Amino acid sequence: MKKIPKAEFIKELSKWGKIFFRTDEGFLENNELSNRRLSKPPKKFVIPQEEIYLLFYRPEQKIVQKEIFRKEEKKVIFGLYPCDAKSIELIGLNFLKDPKDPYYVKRRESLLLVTEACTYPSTHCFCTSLGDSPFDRRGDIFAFGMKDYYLAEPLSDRGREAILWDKFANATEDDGKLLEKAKKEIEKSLEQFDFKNIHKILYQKYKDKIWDELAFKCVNCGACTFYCPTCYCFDVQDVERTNWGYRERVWDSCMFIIYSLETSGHNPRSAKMTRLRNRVMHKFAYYQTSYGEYGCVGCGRCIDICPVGFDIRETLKTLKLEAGHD
Amino acid sequence: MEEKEPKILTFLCNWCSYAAADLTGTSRIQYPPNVKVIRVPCSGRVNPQFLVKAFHDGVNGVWVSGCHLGDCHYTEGNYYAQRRFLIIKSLLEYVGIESERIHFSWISASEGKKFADIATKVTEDLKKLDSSPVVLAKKR
Amino acid sequence: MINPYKAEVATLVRNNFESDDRAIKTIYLEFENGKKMEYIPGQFCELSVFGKGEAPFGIASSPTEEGKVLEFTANRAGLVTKALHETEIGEEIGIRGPLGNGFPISKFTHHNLVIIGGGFAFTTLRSLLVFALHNRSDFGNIDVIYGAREPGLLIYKNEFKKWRERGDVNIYLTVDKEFPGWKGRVGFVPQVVGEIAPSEKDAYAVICGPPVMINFTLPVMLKLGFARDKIYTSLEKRMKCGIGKCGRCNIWSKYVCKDGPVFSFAEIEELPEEH
Amino acid sequence: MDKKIIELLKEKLENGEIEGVLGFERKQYPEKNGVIFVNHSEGLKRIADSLFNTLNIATYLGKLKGKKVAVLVRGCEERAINMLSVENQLNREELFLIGLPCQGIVNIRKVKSLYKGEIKNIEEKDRLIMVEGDKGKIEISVSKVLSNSCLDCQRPTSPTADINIEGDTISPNADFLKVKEIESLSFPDRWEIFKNEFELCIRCYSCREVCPLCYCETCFVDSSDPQWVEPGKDVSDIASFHLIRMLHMAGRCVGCGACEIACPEGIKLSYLTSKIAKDVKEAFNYESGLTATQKPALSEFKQNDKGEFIL
Amino acid sequence: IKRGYCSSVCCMYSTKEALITKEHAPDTETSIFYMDMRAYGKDFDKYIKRAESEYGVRYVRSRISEVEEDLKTHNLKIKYETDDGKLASEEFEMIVLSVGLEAPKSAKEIAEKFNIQLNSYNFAKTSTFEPLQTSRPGIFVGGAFSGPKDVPETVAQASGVAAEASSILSEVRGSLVTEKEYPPEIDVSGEAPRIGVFVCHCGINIGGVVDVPSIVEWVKTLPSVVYAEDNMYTCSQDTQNKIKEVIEKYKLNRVIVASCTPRTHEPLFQETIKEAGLSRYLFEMANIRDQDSWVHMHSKDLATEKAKDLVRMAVYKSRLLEALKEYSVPVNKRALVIGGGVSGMNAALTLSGMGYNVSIVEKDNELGGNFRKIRKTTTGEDVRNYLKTLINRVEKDPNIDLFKNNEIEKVEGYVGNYKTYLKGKDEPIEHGVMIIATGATEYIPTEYHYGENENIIVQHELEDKLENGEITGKETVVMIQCVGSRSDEHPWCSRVCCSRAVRNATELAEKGSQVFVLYRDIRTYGFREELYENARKKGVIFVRYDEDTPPDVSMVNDKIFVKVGDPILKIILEIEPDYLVLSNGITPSIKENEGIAKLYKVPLNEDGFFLEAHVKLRPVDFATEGVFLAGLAHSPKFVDESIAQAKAAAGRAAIILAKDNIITAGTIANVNLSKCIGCGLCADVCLYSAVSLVEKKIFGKVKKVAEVNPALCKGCGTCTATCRPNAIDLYGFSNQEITDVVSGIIAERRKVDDLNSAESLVRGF
Repeated sequence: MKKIPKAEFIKELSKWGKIFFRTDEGFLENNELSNRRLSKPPKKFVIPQEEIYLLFYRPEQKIVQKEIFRKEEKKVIFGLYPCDAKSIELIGLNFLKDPKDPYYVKRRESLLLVTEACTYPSTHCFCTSLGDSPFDRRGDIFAFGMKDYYLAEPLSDRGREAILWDKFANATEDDGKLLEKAKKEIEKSLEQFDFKNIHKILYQKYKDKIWDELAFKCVNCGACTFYCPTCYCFDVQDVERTNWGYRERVWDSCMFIIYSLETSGHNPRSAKMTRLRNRVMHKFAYYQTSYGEYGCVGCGRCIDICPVGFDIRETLKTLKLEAGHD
Repeated sequence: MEEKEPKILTFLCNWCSYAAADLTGTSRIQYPPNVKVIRVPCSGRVNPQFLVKAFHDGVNGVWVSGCHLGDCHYTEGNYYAQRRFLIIKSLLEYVGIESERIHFSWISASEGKKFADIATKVTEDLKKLDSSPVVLAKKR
Repeated sequence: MINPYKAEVATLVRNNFESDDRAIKTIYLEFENGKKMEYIPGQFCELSVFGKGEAPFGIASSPTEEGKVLEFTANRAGLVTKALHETEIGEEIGIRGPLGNGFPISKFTHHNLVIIGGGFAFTTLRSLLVFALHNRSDFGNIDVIYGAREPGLLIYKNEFKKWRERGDVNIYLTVDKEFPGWKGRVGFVPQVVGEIAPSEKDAYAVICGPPVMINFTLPVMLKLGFARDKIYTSLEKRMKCGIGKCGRCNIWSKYVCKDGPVFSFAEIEELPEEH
Repeated sequence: MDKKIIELLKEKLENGEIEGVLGFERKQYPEKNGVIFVNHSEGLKRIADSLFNTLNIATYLGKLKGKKVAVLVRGCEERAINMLSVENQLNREELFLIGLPCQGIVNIRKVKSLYKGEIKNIEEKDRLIMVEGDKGKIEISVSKVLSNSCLDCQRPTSPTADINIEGDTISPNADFLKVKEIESLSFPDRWEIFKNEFELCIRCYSCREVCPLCYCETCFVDSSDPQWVEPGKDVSDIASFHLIRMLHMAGRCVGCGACEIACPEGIKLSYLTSKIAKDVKEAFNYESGLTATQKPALSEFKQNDKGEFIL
Repeated sequence: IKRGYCSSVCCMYSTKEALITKEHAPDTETSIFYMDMRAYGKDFDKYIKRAESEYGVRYVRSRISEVEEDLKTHNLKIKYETDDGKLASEEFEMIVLSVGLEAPKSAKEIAEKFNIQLNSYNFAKTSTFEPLQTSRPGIFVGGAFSGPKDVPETVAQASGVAAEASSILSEVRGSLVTEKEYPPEIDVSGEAPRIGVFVCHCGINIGGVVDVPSIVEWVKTLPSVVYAEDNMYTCSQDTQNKIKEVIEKYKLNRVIVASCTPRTHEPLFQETIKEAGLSRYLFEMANIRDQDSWVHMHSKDLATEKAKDLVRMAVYKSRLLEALKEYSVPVNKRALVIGGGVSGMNAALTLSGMGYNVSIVEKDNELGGNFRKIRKTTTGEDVRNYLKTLINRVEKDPNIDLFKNNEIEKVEGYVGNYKTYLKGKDEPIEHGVMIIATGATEYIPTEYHYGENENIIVQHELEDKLENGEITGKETVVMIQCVGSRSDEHPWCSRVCCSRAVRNATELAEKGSQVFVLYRDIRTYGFREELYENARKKGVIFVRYDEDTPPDVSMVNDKIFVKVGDPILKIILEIEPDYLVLSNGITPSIKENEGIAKLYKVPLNEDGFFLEAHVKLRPVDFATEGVFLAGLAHSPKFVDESIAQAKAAAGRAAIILAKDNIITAGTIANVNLSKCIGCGLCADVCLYSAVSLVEKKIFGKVKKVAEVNPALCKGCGTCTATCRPNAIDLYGFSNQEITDVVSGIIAERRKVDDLNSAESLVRGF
């Protein structure tokens, strides 16, 4: 752990790439960190909402195809909270398994994630309930903001190579204590629900009638999925012009009826409840089964944004309670 | 490839306005070639969505013409059309599509002259906009 | 890095209607560079008509067939299938594949094979059947039970005739109802399976068809003594990427495109009813 | 909720006249208020009136098809129910409607723009709301944070409820000030406004899903034959979606404003919904949902309809 | 030859001409000089009012004495006597004479050849009760040959005559028909479109302006076009053969002709491709003559460019065309007639004569309707005798079932297959067509103290008195016309009252009574003008009054006093009549009509009479197929006109009954069941009741969805624009087809020259 004067840290990082700071309006270049969790997740840095990835041109009968890769300038994402840094890793679990998704890979390579310890959790945050912490070391570099300094340490090769760490003084023991103290305080301020084994309950409760009640509020809009930092589902569509066209992928949502609608008209998840259940199951059970991690970082954005007052914490709590009674 | 001449998507009902366009021809009345006619059975067939899509796709103007009220081959089609057209015209203008781009008319089968006059007006109105792009048009 | 989303281009060399209502058509594709695709029966490809979109189709040809032609049979239902049907010979089609797991051929080898199909879902079954016939000595008895609503909707009719003439495979064709000119069996597939009662001894079964048919055939098979892990099927789901990324084809934690589409009923029993 | 009403509902629940009651539940963070379906009399106390009940309760009736339900409704909600009845989506006979005196709904976004901190608690009292959080406590007059749609409300009371709870309501003015302001601008200036709004859209379709009258199974936006709206974030496509949706709402929209408040991006959908309300009002002297038989404005006509715009 | 008749059409004709003049040249001042404005037909008075108030046509009631030319200006000067007897003169630039109609020159020759009698004006002689029958059985007459008449009467008579002829020929119906045979239709579904394009020079009509050969070369580069050629005349017979050959040789499955207008030539080319085995719905046309070469003659380049646009649009649409299905629906060969009056009975007898079964539903327990109140026709025929015979014939007719004292409760079905349930009966009447002949009601006056004095009576009461010999010939009688007609509440002319009053006045005058007829316009059109002339000869005094100054009727001790201002004599007449006879009008039976209108989904006009499909050209049809109209339910009229209409309705109905099946058009609405949400808005806007909501099971769920009845759908597409999920669409003009044609318009703009420019478009945003 190094102790680096704020201005110098920024200056050093800017040598790696253009710096984008966490601001109230999102990650911008304007050098002012906001003091709250961003309303929008950072996933667009690895999976933009719209990605045109294939061009085709048909002069006559023969088709010419071309892959499109956008040139990605190097970006330092500065001030990412650990939960958001984790979300990019979680998305990576999907996109980096074989066959690798070259678009994720290229984008991720162009990013230097500088995580800042989260000292301003929002009312709906629940990362600790999932076994995470607002002070988790995630991303390429971890930083903890103090008055004039950052306590910082590299976490990945990219982080290690990004700046000349040796230039800077090591953090003192007191600094470390300060950090630990802050960590404990913040963690304590968060309500603890303990969802650590929720996947077992979910598999057990999958067919329970309780789901109808749990899903009653939900109208199956896609707001939660689009605001979720770990939702990565996409749709692939072609757009046709006179003698050319392109293929693109765009964010999709498992909440939409068309998401799983088959051409025949059959839809395995035609009932609204089944779509909500699949989303909850995917986050808290299937992801766990596939990767050993929950597909949720507890950022609470879905709770913030839900237009109908659906609260995932309540849902999981209810399920836990129900299972306890069984 | 950008063409200079504006293109005007024109819906004509089969029974009155399309016949009027034919009569304009038989009478050899001249008008600008910008109107591109789609024949439809009735102005009531014209879904206002077509207008949104057409502007999105890049046509410069839209003109829909049907039978005079009371003369509709299907009796009432143009009455419904009239309500729809009022709404779509008002809505598109409201978001910033110039009124010069959206026209509606009733032209009977005998009004060849009227057809030519309106075709001319519609084209000239559009040309007044001085090739400014349609705000709703997709750029790729 | 290989871009798994990029399609290769193949040329449509031949096509023919399979059903009398012309809603089912078989298309034959060949790579321009003469490449031969390596695949196993039961796998599928994402075919694309550029500008219309991509859709998954089970490979109907067998890797053992001569030439470099890939065969697909498509029912005209959506945008892409319509465009595929209306592709002229000589035109190009995008192809990504082979995708999915395919049938567990190694398990099947040296066993009897019961192939049960319904409607236009005989495509990958054709692949499997042709594969087995080309490696006839590697398999024991082969029973094929295939049915459709009416005679005009049975696909691969000419081939069935040839297969039957071979004498080393038992072909049972059936239609749902009596039909003028139809002299074969009449009855729904599950019922016919019950009548024929293929033996479970040393046998693997593969069932592909509409969900209703599968739902009614499975109990018949179980009653005949087939173990769930010796009955396979190929699941249909809405797919987009075909490589387990886009998310939509999941059943529980499995992705049909990547972990499937071939599953044994032992595996399916574990999964919920979302298929 | 009013005691007499609770008694009445209890009775109806117990004698089986109704199978349940649909209403809103008040939460600590009132923006999290949600709709609940109560099918036993103890649950009735959960139902509460609040300025933050921003959804249109009619949206939930689709989930209760075939059930005899009592519903607490405001004017716009009941008009939506009437509209759904006209469009064969529900059986009005199965519903027992209790008309609430509507004081409008609050747009939490407006509250947040007045209170910059992290909100921990909100209380409602009379025409004031008290906000408390890490930046202290403030009082805000409801009129300052009223939903835009309520500013253009034509009819706060429910026109055909089975019983009505007496009480003060917001005054219906329907002067469409914002619409008039936009109408007075030049075409490029108008587009500037809407372009900025549309560019915010992430196509989550919250507006559509919370709308009681957007009940199609396959939305036109998902159609490929033809593809009315192309995928992606291009403003032309987003605009097409919202404009066509408005066409579908014209003469049907009840002006509840649920879409605007639901929108996570805060798009001013009321600019559009108020516009179509104003147009049908001015051109056809029409208000949607006044009765359970009145057809949508675009599904009827009068011989003397306005047609000056036609050449 | 003396022309003592009114030509019946000139008043309205000149009004129409004046109105059209105003439309074309709004600054023109048009004046119509007239004596009586004979706007007696349905909605005619409204038309005149519109001409006057909306278009500013000036009406001058006058007698013209002289027209002379101003030698300097060459203007024409009209001298005339005004309404109030003054002489006036006015100058005009043009005078249009409203000349009357006369019998054709060849009338005598025709009459001699066919041995039929003519009347004194050389029109074919007919009678009131057999208005279509000449003096010789087997020879019928329709239209103006039996007297001047307006379009709707002519059209009705024509249909009626056809029905009469058909009755005689009913036994041999269909025996000479040979069906054209076509090769079996080639199924092209699921095939790539292979389009052939034929571009027509039309002599120099197109070729002189549009560069036709360059279009042919260019069109070959468009997707799916496999063949293109140009023709001097694509419509010529040898080109038709060529088209057929090319279809076969190139395996075309779509054909486009770029030439003139589809409105005239589409059927020809459709027939051609049908002969080549292709469905006629696989044809598309590009109108590059009427809407291109003829209207852009001076800009050949632009005309050629536009022709390309039009052809490309056709190609884009053509790719999506499908061989549409035409359905065959069997026809139930029974007719239902609602109303057992003269119209209803005549319609029923005519249908029965043609060999069809008929059911008559009459609400009273007696047949005859309004006619039971009448004793004589205006021309003096005995009504009761006729009615007795008529009723007798109906009651004895084995083909006719009578349901007296019955009302209709419920109707199901559509053309060819109706089920009508009568009140209190479970078994419906099944029928293929129906004729509405529900009649109308006599207006019961509320004005002029009617009902307060036993000597204030209406015309039919006067007729009773005449018949009973209560009239001695010493009475003074005042008749007031237009009672309950042409007023604000009843803005129509009841058509028959003038003639009836004139006839009754004549009879009174012949007895020696002093008769005053107070009128607004005397509308004794046609040969009834003779009655008017005769009445004046017999000393009946006609006094005109204006709408604003109606006669003033007062009573003092049971004595009646009538005051009326005569605009001609400019004096106020005061009369103390023994009888005041009100010429009361005819009003629709609104309640009954509204009921029937709802049951059969047919419209009423704003007055409450039934509204026919087209006032001129389809006078007895409704827009809804299989429902027809006759008699007073349509509008007030004379009995001969009612009879002609009844026979016309029967004739029109028989067209459907003669068919075993109804073949529906392919271009109709259709519903995508998985998209449909059952909101029913499509059904709400369908005038033809072709769309209804039904419950169906879709993917295991029962839901309400829209269903189109192909037999009823006319293909207007109004429903499609109400459908938010685009579940209901129109074959032949589908959403996809239309949006693709739009793509055709802007195709050139959405083209790129190479892959790089495509890439820059994509990367640019």
